[in-house]
Amino acid sequence: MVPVNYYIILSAILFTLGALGVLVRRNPLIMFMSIELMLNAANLAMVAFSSVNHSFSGQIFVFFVIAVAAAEVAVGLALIVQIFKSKHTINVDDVNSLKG
Amino acid sequence: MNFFTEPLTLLTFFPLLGVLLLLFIPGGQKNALRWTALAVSLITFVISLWVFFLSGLYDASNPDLQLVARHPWIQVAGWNIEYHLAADGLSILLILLTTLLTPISILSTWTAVEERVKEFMVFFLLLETGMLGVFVAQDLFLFYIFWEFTLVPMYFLIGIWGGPRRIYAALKFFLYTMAGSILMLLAILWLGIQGGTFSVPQLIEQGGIPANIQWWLFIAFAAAFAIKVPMWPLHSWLPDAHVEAPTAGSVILAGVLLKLGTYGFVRFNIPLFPEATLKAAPWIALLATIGIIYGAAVSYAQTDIKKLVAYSSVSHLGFVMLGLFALNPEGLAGAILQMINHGISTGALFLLVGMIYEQTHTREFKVYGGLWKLMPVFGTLYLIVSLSSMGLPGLNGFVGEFTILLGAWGAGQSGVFYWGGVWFAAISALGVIMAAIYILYMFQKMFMGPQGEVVDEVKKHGHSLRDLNWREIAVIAPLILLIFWIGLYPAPFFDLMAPSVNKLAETFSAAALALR
Amino acid sequence: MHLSETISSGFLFLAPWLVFLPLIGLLVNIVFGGRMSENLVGGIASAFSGAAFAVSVLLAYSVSLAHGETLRWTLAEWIHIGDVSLDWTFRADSLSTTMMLVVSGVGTLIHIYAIGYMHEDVRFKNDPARFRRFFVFLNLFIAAMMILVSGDSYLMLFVGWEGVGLCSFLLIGFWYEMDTLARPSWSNSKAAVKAFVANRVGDFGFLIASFIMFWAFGSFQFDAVFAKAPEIQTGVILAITLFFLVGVAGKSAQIPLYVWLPDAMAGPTPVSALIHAATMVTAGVYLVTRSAPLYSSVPEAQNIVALVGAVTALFAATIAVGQYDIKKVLAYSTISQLGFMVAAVGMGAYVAGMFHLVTHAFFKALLFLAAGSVILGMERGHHHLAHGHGGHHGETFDPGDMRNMGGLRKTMPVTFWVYMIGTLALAGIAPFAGFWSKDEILLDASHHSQAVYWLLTIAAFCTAFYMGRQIWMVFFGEARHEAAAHAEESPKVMTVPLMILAALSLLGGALNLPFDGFHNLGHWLGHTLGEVEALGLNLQVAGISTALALLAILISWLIYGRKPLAKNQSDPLESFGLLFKGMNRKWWVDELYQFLVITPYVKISHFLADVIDWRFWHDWFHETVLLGAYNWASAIGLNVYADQKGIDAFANWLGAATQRLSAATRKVQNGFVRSYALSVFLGVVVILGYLLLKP
Amino acid sequence: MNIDFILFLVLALAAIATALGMLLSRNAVYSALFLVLNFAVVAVFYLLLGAPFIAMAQVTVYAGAIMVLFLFVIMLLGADELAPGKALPWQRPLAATLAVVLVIEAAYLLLARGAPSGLVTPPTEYTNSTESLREMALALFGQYLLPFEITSILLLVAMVGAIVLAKQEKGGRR
Repeated sequence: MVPVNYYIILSAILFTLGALGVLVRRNPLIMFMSIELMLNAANLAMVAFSSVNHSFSGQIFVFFVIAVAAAEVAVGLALIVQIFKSKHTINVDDVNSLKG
Repeated sequence: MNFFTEPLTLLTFFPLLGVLLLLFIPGGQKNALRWTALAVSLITFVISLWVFFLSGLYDASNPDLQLVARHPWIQVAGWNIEYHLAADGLSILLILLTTLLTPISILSTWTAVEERVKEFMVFFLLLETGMLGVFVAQDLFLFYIFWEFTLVPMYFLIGIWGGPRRIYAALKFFLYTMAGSILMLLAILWLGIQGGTFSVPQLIEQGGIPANIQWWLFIAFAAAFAIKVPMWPLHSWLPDAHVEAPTAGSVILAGVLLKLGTYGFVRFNIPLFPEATLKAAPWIALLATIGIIYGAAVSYAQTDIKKLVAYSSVSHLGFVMLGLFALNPEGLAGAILQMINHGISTGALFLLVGMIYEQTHTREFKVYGGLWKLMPVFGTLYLIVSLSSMGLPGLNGFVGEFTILLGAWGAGQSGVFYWGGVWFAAISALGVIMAAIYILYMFQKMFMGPQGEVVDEVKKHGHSLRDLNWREIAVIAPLILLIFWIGLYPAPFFDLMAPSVNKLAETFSAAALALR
Repeated sequence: MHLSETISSGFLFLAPWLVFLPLIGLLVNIVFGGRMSENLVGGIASAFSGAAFAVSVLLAYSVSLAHGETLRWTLAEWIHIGDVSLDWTFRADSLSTTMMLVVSGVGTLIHIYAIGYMHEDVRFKNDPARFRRFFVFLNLFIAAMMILVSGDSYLMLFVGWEGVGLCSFLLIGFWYEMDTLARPSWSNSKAAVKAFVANRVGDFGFLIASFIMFWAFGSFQFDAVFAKAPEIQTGVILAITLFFLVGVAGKSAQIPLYVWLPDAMAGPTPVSALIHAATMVTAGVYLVTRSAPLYSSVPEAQNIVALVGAVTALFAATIAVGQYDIKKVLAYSTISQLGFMVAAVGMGAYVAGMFHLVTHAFFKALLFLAAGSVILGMERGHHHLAHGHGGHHGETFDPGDMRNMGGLRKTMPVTFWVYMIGTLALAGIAPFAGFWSKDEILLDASHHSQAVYWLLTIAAFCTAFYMGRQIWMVFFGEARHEAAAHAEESPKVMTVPLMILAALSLLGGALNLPFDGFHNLGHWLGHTLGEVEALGLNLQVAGISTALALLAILISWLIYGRKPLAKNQSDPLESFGLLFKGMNRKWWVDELYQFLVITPYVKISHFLADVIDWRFWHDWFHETVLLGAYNWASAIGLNVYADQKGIDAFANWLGAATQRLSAATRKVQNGFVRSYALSVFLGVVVILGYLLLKP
Repeated sequence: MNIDFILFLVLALAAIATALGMLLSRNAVYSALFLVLNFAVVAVFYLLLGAPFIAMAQVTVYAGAIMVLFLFVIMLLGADELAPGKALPWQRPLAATLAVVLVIEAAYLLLARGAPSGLVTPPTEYTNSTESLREMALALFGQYLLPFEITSILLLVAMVGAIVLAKQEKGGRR
């Protein structure tokens, strides 16, 4: 029997790692993965709460988050492909002007 | 939202639905865009007819504001801004004019606008919502938002699809109107904060604004409206805007946008500031009279057809202003009818000018001549519209001008024009002669006389001048019909506005007596 | 009694059809006319005009059955707002039915005549397609004229008043792309515009009068106004009547607004006959007669009206003497005769005025139509020549110039005889119609005012002289142009209406003979205008006028008849020098108006438009002052802070401040996604920290 | 120190380690693979917490579908390694500091301020029974029907959007 706090701390650590990934990496694909990691961290916390509170709401929320993540990845990757097509690089530091 | 109890909301924002629909149509499919825009504007027109006539929700014999939609909107820091729509006899005809002229203008762009059709239609429908909003808003703040909102689409309509000096014209139009509006905004804020409400009917009921403050508020509102009308001498933006605007833009500009100014006077200035109105009446009448004579004289000296019509608007709207500030039922009703008439006649003139311009690509009189022989239908329709514009009895212009002048003469005798008297009406009646001069001059130079060089010029490009086609006749036919209808049997139109007009005039007959 | 009332109201419902019938005719011609033959088009137009005549007869019959009661028929509301209540109400009384009969009767004859005339006219001018348009306009005119005479209020009268003005414009400008000699020119269209504008000046007077009337009487309806007239100050009524006079001067071509009528001869001849002689121009006379209760209550106004009429009568008659164009002579003659009528109604001799209006409609229509026949005869002769000799087209030939004519009595006998009848009627020789009506006017004038009487009598003398001159020049002597020698008589469709009109000109005097028991018209109009004492025949007045007329014809014979003008011989009257020149050049009135009114108006409007509105207001004030001040202010502002000059004002003044502000903040907006994300992250950390540290 | 806790500790360390691996790998392919591992570990957590459905969804959707998509794109663009850049030199230390602060904050929040307490005790009826799935389905299609439908629309929109973005433009409009 593990206290729920431990799960929360784990979730926070994972979240911070994800955020760090977004901040320090220049490869948009990895930034994207980091975002996924952040979502996962949040999911973990929610499932833990769901378990403590004996409610399905948390799980269902996670389910929605997974669906949204899937949608987000589909669009985001398509964007990256487009950016690569027009700029021939995906380094986010080179994508710093609004003009296409 | 129940559209049966708040149909004005549906009416006002229906064109926005059209905008949404247009966004889903690719820009390349021009005809689909045109048909969609036309269908939406036609449905809007049908809705307006339904709201006022078929639904039985509107009672024309009731002088008060009806079809009220009123909800709290922005209520912070003691500001009481509401979403408040309603209509009465002062606005109903203008609403119908707007919903009628929009589909007509859209239909007129069928071949005239080939570039960026999607954007054009989107702006047009946005403009319609803005104009309708101005006519139905009963909350000063909401009114101001719609008022400014109409500027944006019109700015782009002139600035993108206009003539060679379109940027200059669009900017001038925008800055001029903005400059006036800022004063109005200050006055609106003063009224709303002092009165505790922005609701116009409530403010009118409260009354009690000290006379000296009324005067300043009156001037602030009048600044915005007079520029829009435009009253002499603030008309300088109008010829530029008209000459550069595309045909449909000119039609809406002359047909509806200028009426926003005159409508503003009758909806806000006159009922909100009755004492200032009485004080200002002869001064406004003076400016109106100068505008009538000046506009007519300047029109005659123009060499560009559109410019001539633009200056004639200055003259015609002078009549409207004169009628409004006569403050008796004849003058007010005549002025409101004349707003409609001017929308119909001048709108139709701009449409016809646009049709010939599409073929000849010039608007200079000197190259025209003898067109009646080549284009008999066009010539005849042009003649009817011109005659309506110069106020031939039996056509719409006469009914409006006559009642206005009659009202102004009465105002001169009853003392509303406490100086100047009947001279305003008498001198303005000279405008009737001068209108005949410039209108007939225009008609003569275009349609009579020997064949102009434009005919050969067009032939050089491998075309020949053709008479109107069915689409063009369909564009102009409803307006011609209205010209005769209002001229011969204006009773339905007067009946629609009479209760509200009488109510407004009554407050003034009492006030005038109290003052003197 | 009951029966007659039933019948009269039974016919009254037809009153609106006076207007509808011609309108239906014109609609039929517009819609189907393109596929119909010319005769059918003309026939339909004539038939509907004739139907209007039939309705007029029935209405007149109804009025007589009702013993001259005024009958009204309201069709619909018109303007109801405030105190104004105007309806489309038709009125049948003895005065209006008289006008209806004249308008539709003469109008129908002219329609028929026009079938023949326009058939040839459109071919001489190479545009047969325009035939239909003529009859459309003609029917429109009948409709408008019917509104004018049958309206029950001043405003409805005004609708017709302007409507006929429009038709006049359309028909004067019928050949809008040429001049009267069919050369490409602006002159016909200018004449049309001139007519409309001059009429509008008159309408201005009418409008002002109606405003005063409404606020004084509270109504536009004839009977309501007349009933209230005794209560109103005479000053107000004087103003009303004088402003109406302005309208009359415009419509009935009196001094000072008569100048449009001679130019109106640019229209086809049937138009000159119908509109500019018989019907429309008499509308002013009708207006004054209709307003009899008003005019009768202010003698000052009556004097002015009478004087205007009399002066116009003489003035125009002198000009007619000096004209060479057959239609111009008749045009000035019309102005002169209208002067007679206006003088008559001004003196309160309404019956005499209306009587002259009726007879004048007969004989002046006859003269114009006959002149049209002459002109067409000349055209035919010229056409014949051109084809015979292979191309005469180089020279411009004026078929209306009397100096080209001569000896036409042999080639155009019918035309000659009807023209003679018309001339004698106009000159006032007994027993032709004109004698009786003119004599009645002169008799009234002799009672009323010596000045008016002598002006009119001299005008009558001139009338006889210029008509004699015309007859001798046109029909007698030898042909002075080959076209005249080869002139041909007109077809039946034209000559039959001429003969009918000739008969009317001969017998029309019977309407109101100055003998007891024969004052038919006087009694008839008395129902509306009030019974007046009928004057008998005054032998002195009649004798003087007849003697003068005969003398004038004798003089004209001495000058033009005894020794006819030879080819290229100048007019013997030219020996009068400046006097004749003045007559010929219309006393330079057109030039005077050009100098006094038109040129200043054009100059002022150009000055206002180009200098004041555009260069001063639009360019100088807006571009130089407003924009310049703005630029200057922004330049000053920049000098202080950034020492920059000459950069676009708007961007700088507003932009400079913004720029400095943004320069500081732009480093944040570096475009690197990661740094944006970092700031979000920073925000999260800070907010969380705040929440934690919050007490 | 019971067995559950030891299990948790091991798995937690594994999760952190794989996350760090994802973060620190130079090669994007490795990153992706580390992330897959991380997802798998989290899935085990879900199972421990009595959420078998979510665990399965995690494995199939996240670790399966999404990550395969990532790998596709990485291969497609050949963007597995990027040249080191020198922009924003201050970014990395600052980010790390902030991360540490965030973790400290979170820990403080949980430990010092006495945030949610209680033990994660998956009830027996939840684990490995079809009841759990049934209950969840009822909730999903009952109480949460509208969000569910909206999610489906969202997916549709994303699909359309992805197609539009990736579509080859013909004729080159603008």
